Amino acid sequence: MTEALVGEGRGANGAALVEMTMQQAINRALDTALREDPATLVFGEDVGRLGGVFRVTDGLQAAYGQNRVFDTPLAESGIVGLAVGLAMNGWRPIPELQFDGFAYPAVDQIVNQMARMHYRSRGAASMPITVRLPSFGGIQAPEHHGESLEALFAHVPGLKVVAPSDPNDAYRLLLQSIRSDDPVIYMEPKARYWDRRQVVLDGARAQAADTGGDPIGASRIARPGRHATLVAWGAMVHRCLRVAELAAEDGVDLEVLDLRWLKPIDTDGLAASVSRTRRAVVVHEAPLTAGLGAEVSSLITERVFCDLAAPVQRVTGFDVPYPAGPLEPQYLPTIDRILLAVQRTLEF
Amino acid sequence: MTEALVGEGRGANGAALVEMTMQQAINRALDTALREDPATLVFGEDVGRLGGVFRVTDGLQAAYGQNRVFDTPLAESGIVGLAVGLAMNGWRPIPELQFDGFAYPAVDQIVNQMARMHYRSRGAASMPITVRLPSFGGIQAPEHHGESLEALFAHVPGLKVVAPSDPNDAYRLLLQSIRSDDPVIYMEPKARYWDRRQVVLDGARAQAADTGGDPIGASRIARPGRHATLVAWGAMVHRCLRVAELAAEDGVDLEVLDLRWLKPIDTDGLAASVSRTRRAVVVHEAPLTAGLGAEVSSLITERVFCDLAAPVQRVTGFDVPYPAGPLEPQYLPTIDRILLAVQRTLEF
Amino acid sequence: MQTHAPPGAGSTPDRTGALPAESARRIYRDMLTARLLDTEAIALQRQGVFPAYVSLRGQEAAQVASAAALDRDRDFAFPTYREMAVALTLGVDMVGYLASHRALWHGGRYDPIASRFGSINAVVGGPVPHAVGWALGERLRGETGCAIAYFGDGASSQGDVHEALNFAGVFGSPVVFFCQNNRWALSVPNERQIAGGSIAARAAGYGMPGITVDGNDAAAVHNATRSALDRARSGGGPTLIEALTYRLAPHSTSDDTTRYRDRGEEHAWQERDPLPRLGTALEEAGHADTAFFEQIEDGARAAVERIRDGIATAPPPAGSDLFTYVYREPTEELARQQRLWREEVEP
Amino acid sequence: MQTHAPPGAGSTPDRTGALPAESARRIYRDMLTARLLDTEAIALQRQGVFPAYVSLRGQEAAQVASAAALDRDRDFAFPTYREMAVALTLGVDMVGYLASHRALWHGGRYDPIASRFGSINAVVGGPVPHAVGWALGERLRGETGCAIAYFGDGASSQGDVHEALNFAGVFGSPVVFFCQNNRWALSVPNERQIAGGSIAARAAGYGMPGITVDGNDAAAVHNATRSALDRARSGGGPTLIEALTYRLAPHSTSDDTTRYRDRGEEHAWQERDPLPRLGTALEEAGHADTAFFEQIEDGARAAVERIRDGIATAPPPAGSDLFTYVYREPTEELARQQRLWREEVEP
Ligand SMILES: Cc1ncc(C[n+]2csc(CCOP(=O)(O)OP(=O)(O)O)c2C)c(N)n1
Ligand SMILES: Cc1ncc(C[n+]2csc(CCOP(=O)(O)OP(=O)(O)O)c2C)c(N)n1
Ligand SMILES: [Mg+2]
Ligand SMILES: [Mg+2]
Repeated sequence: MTEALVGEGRGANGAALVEMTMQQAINRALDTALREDPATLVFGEDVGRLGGVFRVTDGLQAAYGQNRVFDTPLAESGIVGLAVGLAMNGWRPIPELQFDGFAYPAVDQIVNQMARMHYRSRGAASMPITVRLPSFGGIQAPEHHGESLEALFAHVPGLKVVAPSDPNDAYRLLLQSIRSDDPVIYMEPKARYWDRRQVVLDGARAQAADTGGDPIGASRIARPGRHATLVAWGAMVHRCLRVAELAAEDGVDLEVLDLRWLKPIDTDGLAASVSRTRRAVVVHEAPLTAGLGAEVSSLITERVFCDLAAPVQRVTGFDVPYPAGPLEPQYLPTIDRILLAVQRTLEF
Repeated sequence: MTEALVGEGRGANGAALVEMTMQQAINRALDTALREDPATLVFGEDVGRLGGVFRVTDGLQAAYGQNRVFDTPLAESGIVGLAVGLAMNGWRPIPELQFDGFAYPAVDQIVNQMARMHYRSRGAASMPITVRLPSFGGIQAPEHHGESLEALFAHVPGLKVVAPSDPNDAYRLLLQSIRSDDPVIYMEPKARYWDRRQVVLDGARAQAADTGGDPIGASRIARPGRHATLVAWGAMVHRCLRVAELAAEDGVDLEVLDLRWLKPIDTDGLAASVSRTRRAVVVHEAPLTAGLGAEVSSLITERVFCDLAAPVQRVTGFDVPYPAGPLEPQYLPTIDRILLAVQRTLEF
Repeated sequence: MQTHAPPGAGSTPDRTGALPAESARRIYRDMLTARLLDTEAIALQRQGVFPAYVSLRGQEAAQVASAAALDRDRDFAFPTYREMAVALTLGVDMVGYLASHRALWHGGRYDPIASRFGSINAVVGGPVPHAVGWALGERLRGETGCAIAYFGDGASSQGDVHEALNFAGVFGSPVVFFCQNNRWALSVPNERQIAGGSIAARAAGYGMPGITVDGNDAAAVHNATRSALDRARSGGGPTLIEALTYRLAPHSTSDDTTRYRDRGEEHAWQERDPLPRLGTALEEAGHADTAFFEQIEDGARAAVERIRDGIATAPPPAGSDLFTYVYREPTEELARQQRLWREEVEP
Repeated sequence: MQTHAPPGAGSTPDRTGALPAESARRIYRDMLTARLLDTEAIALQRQGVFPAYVSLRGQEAAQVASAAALDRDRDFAFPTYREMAVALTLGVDMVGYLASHRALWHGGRYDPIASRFGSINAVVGGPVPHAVGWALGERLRGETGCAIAYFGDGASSQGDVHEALNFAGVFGSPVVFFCQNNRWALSVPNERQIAGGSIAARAAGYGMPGITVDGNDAAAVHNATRSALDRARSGGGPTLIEALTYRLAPHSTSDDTTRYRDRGEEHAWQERDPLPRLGTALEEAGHADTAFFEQIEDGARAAVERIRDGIATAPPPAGSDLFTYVYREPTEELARQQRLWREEVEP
């Protein structure tokens, strides 16, 4: 494995603290999973010899062999279908779909098969599959190489959906997803792959129960604050933290809630935060209409209507396709737009 | 054509008034489109000789020949891909996907191709495609034969999405969709196919401009009321009308807003209704989480927050797969659940 | 269609003799039981017990004789929605199987893992890649099980089937692709479905054997399937079998064949009914006599009766089942919705 | 891989002689221009003008010689993301084409309908069914245009390509499926991509001719494409052509081939570079001399310079373009969002 060992130390319960990028953290989580559970398999397009287009699977084939880590032909529906069959035969597949926009060809296998097989079989066939999906924009990529499919997946019964925002969460949430006996869509924010931070490598077991960590579905207060809650996930968490810093200069104290799990959503966490701050702005990259921001907004409004000093604001991508290069920054929620929404909610 | 001519009469501007089922009304609209525009083509699985599994295309192949109305091989992605190519060559395709649950294999062609080709080509290639999709539950069908995909499609930039609730709207909205130069997902509520009502057959032209009718995106007040607004589409409109009747017996006067267009959504119409009634309940069949009800709820809340006497209530399917036979009525929003939500909003 | 030229003409009616007597008799028994159960199921639909049913009438040889080649301890079958006779042959609990047609549970109410017969799957083409994955899983574990994927002529048009064939070829998965070409995909005949006219001919393009068999000839089906399984089991990789047969009944009980096909065609295929054909062959080979047929028929009738009684008394699904099986590890949100259901809906 | 056995060995280097001199010279000119433009594009990426670029180096014969067989008044080409030389041959505005690599607009900034060359399409396999639809549209209108669908060896694994082949066969669409098998799909070689090893071999399964050509032999490619187009135009239906070639450059400027393939392999293919090969053949056939080559090279350099200048001065897209092309008939909701963008974002 290639992460730098600078900054290595020891955490609370003796776990190693290593500074690494998110891409390395995901690689490390895959390595852990492959090591600890011989039923895990990593496969997809170019994940073997190449180590993935983002090098997330770098070195894994060399370490675990072609039977555990392998390239597939170029067919996303086939990849997920393969995972379903492997799961029915007792394996714990971790397929990668190379880019968000290429998850669409696999939607039928994801929705009609993977997400429903446990239900259809009345619990006889479990689907412990983690679909890794490099997601979201921010890198001015070619068409289909930067998209946000969380609303689609969050609507599908039987799926769980998660999007980490930093290396430490990327590590833990991936292990949590892999160890879950339910199918999980694990959305990796490409724009944060090179973000470098400390990661608690708690060895063979990073699961909630073992580490006293959060259960599946738990959100995280990325920054506590009093005047309004910014709700975000993936790369937008960092943008919101930046907004909070800027707002702080004007004496506005923003809370940033990293939703993390997009299905199930931490309604209690949302309600607790917003009942304190009385104001909320939800931020996401995906287009506005029928985006997950609508769900977050509705959940908050349903739960803490009487505490709300203003309607929940949504700052999102516009209802247009993710655009090319120089237009992408104008499509994605800008710091200004988020600040303006904060102002609107404060002045409501 | 097979609709009964009983009840035939003349409408305001001399248009024929004919009583027919929704399935006949759709058939009639297709007939009108095929007759008036030689660029229209009807195709899909079993739409030709058989006339479709719901007989919606009955008689069309006989009337317009195998070049205009034809069966395709059994492949939904291929069907939509074919439509895209035909549209690029100047045709106006009206493909049918046989059942909602079988739209999933076509999602890539719908989202990555059909919905984006106009944008990708900077307006050079228009996509005047109307995808007919028998939709929603209520007929206790086999798996995949009753589903609600509107949230998925409403989230996709470049698409328009519509769901009629009665024969007259089915007729007009289909013609409007076909004549639109943008791609439209036309969701037919199967459970209402045999609903029989008067339809205004305004001859060759039933378009908004010609008939003084509503433009694309307009909702409809299916029943005016004062105490709360029920928002619904497809088969749920009728359920809401029934709820309104029952509520009226208790002196509660409910407005029922038939949203009709699920993209674009008639925000003005929603706001106008709810700013009067101050209370809203949105009802849909699809699962709760990230369903279109969240969007409707958010739009209302954003627009008329100060007028709202209670948070918008959502009464929806549960976050589970559409179940088999006897469980379906327990999955779908029941009259009781809607009434209880009305009560909650009134007593809030 | 060349593929559906009358198979009777040139074929030797007693190729059944190629089957060991015991196999042939067992296959006949299961085919007869399937036929009677199929007939019963249609009756149950007419009586309103089943909201709908999809008959396999005419395809008994294709289904039973192929399934009979499977090793029930090692292999695994991936069905569509029409493989009732495969289920029967593999010993699946038929009350549980028919629970799907009774609309008690999508996918049926049997344990697909224990039965080694996947849940009933209504997505045309959808389960075929699962067979490839399952089979690859066997190979990776160093075991010897094979998967068989059943699908129809219409399904052959689906991209998923192509992707599955290609994956199987690339990975050398021990899988048998078993296509029942019953000439019709609902109302669409082979001519408008299958470019080139032969599904078996597709196999060569994936570097695997493509076998066309008379799907109404139980012995031919059985032998072809057994060879393909042997080949797969010994590391030879996948095989595609196209069994030419005919859907004697409508697509489903809701279908009306008069809209799209000739009675004449149906009658011609009626005469190639695989069931009497195997019966005659058994008799001619001296493997069966009147006593045998009587005994078999009694047994089949008794079995069908037991299943019918089971169906009659099959309990409806509990309302709470709506929520029970969505996740292996339930979520708090779904538990909340279940509480709501209990308060507002539970009858 | 049998498919990629050195084509040089047995093949006659001067099959080019089979081309009329004028065609051969034009093809050479376009190949050379494409090569120079490709080289320039890589330089532009290094200079930071293009965020990324996908080189077609080594595939010039496959692209130019096939495109040169099209009738620019009637036919229509459906490209992937690597068909720059096809665009060039068809006379597409290359500044508009390269606007995609400059990240000014997904799909490029040329008119695909007027150019008879679809928008650049990054979904592997996705545009192939469009070609079938477009071609069917010609037939339905009683016209004589043909479509050509370009796709790669990796794309052949996609279900969409299979569905397209089958549809084309069933409808008899006048379409040519043109696969550039450049041996690699990013890092995955044919051996792990193509069950059976031959994409052309798939054609028989759809009842259409499957032609394997040496993709680095311009004449062979041109003739095969012309025959396929003639066949399609005269009602003979679709053809699948597999042009065996090689991606000499990395998958894209972001790729690192040392992780997955041998330099030796690259060198071997370098020696089968289609460009000098055609040049030599032209010379040997007496169709070209030094003066010709100098003139062609000057012309090509001048063309590339014009394109480079065009790229340098290509205006960035207007921010409002975000909204302009989403619909043909704009919605009020999107107009509202555009107003918001104007107030809160517009620079
Ligand atoms: C993906 C998908 N599309 C459409 C359908 C609707 N449908 C059900 S069966 C059928 C025909 C299937 O034909 P075939 O594959 O030949 O199987 P058969 O019914 O003849 O056994 C169709 C179109 C479906 N179930 N799944
Ligand atoms: C549907 C889809 N899946 C994955 C990708 C990512 N991707 C881009 S190119 C490529 C390899 C394509 O190989 P091939 O079809 O042989 O074309 P080539 O690049 O060799 O021209 C991959 C995996 C994509 N663009 N589209
Ligand atoms: Mg069939
Ligand atoms: Mg390639």
